[in-house]
Amino acid sequence: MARLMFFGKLGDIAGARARDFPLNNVDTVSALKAAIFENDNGLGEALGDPSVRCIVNEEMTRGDAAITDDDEIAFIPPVSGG
Amino acid sequence: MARLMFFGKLGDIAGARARDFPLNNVDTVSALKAAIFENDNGLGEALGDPSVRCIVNEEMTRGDAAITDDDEIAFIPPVSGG
Amino acid sequence: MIRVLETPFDLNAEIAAFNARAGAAGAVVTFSGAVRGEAGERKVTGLELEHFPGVTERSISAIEKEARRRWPVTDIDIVHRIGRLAPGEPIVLVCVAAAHRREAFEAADYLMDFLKTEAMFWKKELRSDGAEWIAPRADDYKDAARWKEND
Amino acid sequence: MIRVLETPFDLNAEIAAFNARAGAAGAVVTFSGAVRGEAGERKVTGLELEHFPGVTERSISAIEKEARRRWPVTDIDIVHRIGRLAPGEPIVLVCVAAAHRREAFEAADYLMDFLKTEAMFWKKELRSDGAEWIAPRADDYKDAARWKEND
Repeated sequence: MARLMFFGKLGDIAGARARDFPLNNVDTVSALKAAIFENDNGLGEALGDPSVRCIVNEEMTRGDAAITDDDEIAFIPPVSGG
Repeated sequence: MARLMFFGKLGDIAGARARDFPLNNVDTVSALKAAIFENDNGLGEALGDPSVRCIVNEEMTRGDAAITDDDEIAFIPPVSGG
Repeated sequence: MIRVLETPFDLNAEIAAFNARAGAAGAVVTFSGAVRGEAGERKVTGLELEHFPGVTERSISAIEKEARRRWPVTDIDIVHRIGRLAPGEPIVLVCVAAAHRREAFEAADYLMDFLKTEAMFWKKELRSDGAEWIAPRADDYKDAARWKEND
Repeated sequence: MIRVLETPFDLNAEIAAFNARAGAAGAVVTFSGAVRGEAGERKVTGLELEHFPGVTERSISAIEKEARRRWPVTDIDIVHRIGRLAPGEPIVLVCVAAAHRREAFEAADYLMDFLKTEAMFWKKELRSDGAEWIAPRADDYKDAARWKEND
């Protein structure tokens, strides 16, 4: 099971800050987004927004990163500190 | 008697922060500087420096201001606060 | 020193401690941000700030490191709140010490621009008319873009 | 509020009082300058600051007024020492409060540039190798020139 994390408004849309998710045949971030969309259209759509970035195992990914069931995969909307 | 004031390094050169000075026929700031020069070459020279400004009765003067024996005439070198 | 705190901090005590430690450098600039009680015409009842433990601290650390590379500052303190904040409470404090004022001003200004646009925080505004996740304003991105180096 | 003081002031108490009064605006920037213990390689034993009573206060007031004309700041405090100062003592404190950080940063930066180059103070540096009246550095004039308006 991969560990999914949702920050900011994505947490509200997902209804949880974190969730375990069996990847099965899913092996990239974009495939994961598609799989999530099948379960939850609203969340899948929000994750598809180009402003949403993905952090795998605490490292910012660029483009379509490979993922496995051991990974922690965080989705982050635009940040706003200060 | 006019009241002369010397600030910053001018006070050190004049040997006093303030001094009463009879203007006699002196009626402009530049004539005053010439009169001071006659008494005290070092101070007169310092007052002649283009960076030295003159404040008459607490108002900054521009150019060659007229002065009388009732005036307070302050000579100020470049300021340096902060 | 970088701290991300879940509970209120004493702004004045933090500034005093920084001055005691770093003030002899000559120039100290501090910036503090507090929760405002209104957003436009609407009353704000509080803020909720989320962070990504570990990742957030490293994102701030990267911003601080870049500021130190750009300016010869002698000391930097960054304190940032998370959790629930009430109007009037301090959210963020940046303190910078340097030998001369220009460096201190620019580094503090830089740090704030990037704490606003790159540090990993998410901010929800709680208002009488509902809650809203806040994105940086266009001006915030413009401010951060000022520091782009020609390289 | 503008104050020119002959005796040491408590930097942290001043900042705390300003924050209490003005901090709810949202953004507060403070600048404080302290006497440094050295000038280049030479040891500094103190400073002596002269002012022109009345005229100095009005010169600062004019600078503050212009800052308020340029930026929508909600509050400004300026404290400036005169007399004899020891290394480590604060010389100047500028506090600015505004709704947004950009205004607060710029107004504080502006105030310091003109306190350095236009406010009526004269500063003598007391060093182990003698005393010297200090003029603003070329950089100080350059900093002040940044604010020239195209009008």
